[in-house]
Amino acid sequence: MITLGDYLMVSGILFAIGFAGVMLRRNLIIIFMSLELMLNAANLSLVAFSRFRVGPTGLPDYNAQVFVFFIITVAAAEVAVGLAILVALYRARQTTDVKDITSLKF
Amino acid sequence: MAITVSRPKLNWRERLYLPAIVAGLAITFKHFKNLLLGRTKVTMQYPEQKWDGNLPDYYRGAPALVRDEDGRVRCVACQLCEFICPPRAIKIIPGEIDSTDRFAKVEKYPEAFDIDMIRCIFCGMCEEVCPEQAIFLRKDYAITGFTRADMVHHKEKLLEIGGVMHGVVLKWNKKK
Amino acid sequence: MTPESFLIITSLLKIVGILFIVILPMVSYAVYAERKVSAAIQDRLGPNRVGPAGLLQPIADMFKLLLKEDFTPRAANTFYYWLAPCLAVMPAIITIAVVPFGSTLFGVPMVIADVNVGILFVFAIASLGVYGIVIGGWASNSKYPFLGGIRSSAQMLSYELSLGLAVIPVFLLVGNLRLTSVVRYQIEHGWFIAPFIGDWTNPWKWLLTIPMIVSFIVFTIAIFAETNRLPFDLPEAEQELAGGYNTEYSSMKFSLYFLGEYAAMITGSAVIVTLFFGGWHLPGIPDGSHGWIFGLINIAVFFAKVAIIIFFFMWVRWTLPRFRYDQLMRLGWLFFFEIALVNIFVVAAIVPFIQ
Amino acid sequence: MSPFLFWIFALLTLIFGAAVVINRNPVASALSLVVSFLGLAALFMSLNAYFIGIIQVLVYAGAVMVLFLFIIMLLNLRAEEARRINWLATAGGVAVALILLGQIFSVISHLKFAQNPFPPLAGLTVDDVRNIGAVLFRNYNLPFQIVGVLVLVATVGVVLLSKREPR
Repeated sequence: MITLGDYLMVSGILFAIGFAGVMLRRNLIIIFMSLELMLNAANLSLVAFSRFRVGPTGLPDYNAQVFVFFIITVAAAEVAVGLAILVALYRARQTTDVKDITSLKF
Repeated sequence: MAITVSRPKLNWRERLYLPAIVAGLAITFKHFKNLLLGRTKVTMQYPEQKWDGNLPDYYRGAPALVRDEDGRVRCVACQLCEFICPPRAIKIIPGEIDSTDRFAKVEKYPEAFDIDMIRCIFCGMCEEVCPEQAIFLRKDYAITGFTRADMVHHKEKLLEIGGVMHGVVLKWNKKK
Repeated sequence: MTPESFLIITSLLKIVGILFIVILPMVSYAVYAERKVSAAIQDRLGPNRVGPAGLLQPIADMFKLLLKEDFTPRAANTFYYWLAPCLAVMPAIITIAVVPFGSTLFGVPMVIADVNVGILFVFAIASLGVYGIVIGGWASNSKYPFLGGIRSSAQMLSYELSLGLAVIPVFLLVGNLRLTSVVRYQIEHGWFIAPFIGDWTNPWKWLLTIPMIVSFIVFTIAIFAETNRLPFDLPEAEQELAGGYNTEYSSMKFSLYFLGEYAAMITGSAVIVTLFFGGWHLPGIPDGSHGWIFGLINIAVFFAKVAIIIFFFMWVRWTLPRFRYDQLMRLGWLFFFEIALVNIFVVAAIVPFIQ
Repeated sequence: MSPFLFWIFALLTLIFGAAVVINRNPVASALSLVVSFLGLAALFMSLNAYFIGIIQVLVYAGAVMVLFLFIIMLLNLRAEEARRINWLATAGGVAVALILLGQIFSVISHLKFAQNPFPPLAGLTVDDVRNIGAVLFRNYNLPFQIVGVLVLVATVGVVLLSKREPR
């Protein structure tokens, strides 16, 4: 029997993987992907909770799913802006390594 | 000097492009329909239909050696064709004619006469240059073989294609 | 037999039947039809050597491709080089799962999975089709395939917008995203390409026809772009990119790309038929609940309609020249995107008067 | 949803999620992320959230990751050269991630209600597209419009950012 706890565990491990990616990798684009992984781990928890809180009408709690919808929308916008910044940065510096981008001004 | 091409100004109907696209579709559909109805003349269906009957007399096909009315090989192995041949497809080994022979006066005949049909370009130079009118370009054009050796026409093959040529100059028969 | 096992067995039968009896032969004969149609348009006869009228040509082609040398360039990234052709075929075939290809046969609905996110499923899976091309172009490690891959990723992203927006008018009228409900709505209210049929006196239905046709045109053109068919086949432009993303591919891997393109075309046509041409419905023919013979006729009607749309695809391919890349982008972003948006508002304004 | 399928998709998500972090080649990372997202979408569908699951595929796998791949290929990012790994920093990073994981685990294992099975739904199939739409447009109308403005702002921002400066 799969319980809410199992889903939360998967979500937690996924979040930790994303967190490790942000901590360990120096390539900006990989860091960015790890951020997406963390966002999606949060989404999994939200959907699992939504399915767990079934109301008196026998329907899941759609507030959480609407929240996930917002997260996905905003994440898509974030990716577009983030990648545009990355391209601008690459044009200026020819690198995507965070170690080479330490100054605030260039 | 750079030439500036002035582009035509399009009106709104042309700028919409849709009428032009529909007109193009109509043209292609007309062709499609006509072919289905059998109104279009299509190209000849080669292996079933052939040019054979319709080939003009000046057609330059595979070169061939001819015999005269007496059955003598007209070639006297002068090797002019071998020298003129642009792709060097012809190879002749001349041989003496025995003095007891009826045509001993001719002196030479081709012991071997090979034309490599892989190299031959059907230019007709050999026919032009031949002083004896012994080599002619015939109407064969489908020459095939599985090996390179198959594609070399030997003397027997060339004579077989050529056959007997009547009514040309017969200078060797009159004498002797 | 329990309902669950009955469901599983009928689903498997439907998957096997639709895939191996209809889609795959249709794909190989679409290639044959393409050659015949192009030949007819160019006043030629096309393949006519293998079998009567060349009907066995696809089989000969298959043997030829199977027996060709399967060449992998040394500089290629081998794993992704092998993976990419599979990725190119899969999405196109998976998409057919949600399309209703018939009414019912012996009481079993003729759709593999009637999910409530039907059209979103189609878009989601179709958008995965770009990976096969992008990865193939990248893994070949060669200039022209790489350019083809880059082009295709930008092109697919751009045209997915107008693809998604163009069908919203249809679902404004239907009220949910199930493709079976789209077909049912069209049976009751007339096909979306001509909603006035059967309701001749209603002026609003006549008014609705204009935005529906605009919607159909935008959707069809976006499908052309998504399946890399000719006016938009820039990822594989032979003349500029030497074959584009599949330049380095040979043998069965190349033919997988080739089949993937045609499978995508068939599923795209199936979606067009379902959304705008009434799916399996033909006026005057009852559905499968009146006898199994009508169920079979419904399926035949559906695939006949698909075949007509595929002919249209080929017809356009052999008529129009290829776009330039900047023209393609301008057309997608500055033209179809806006038309589809305005179209949604127009239909939304008409909808209250229809119901 | 059978436990078998759940574990298959959960493992798919986690293994390919880890592959995103481990892979040196950015293209391989991006493709691993696509597979991870597909597994995640399957998990969403196992929770009867079909709309969210399909949106996940449509937006993330279909659009966002294609954008990632496009940028990686456009910038021609190669696999990082194997530079000397700073073992101390790596160990530190892994340790911090493990500590976080431990904390999450301990919290979840202390949740008593998390061990209960999922309550049954009203029917086998719930039209969740319609229900989400109703909740979204009735209860969250203003946030929805604000998100719309946000996306517009992001679009304008991206156009400005990616414009080359005139020289």
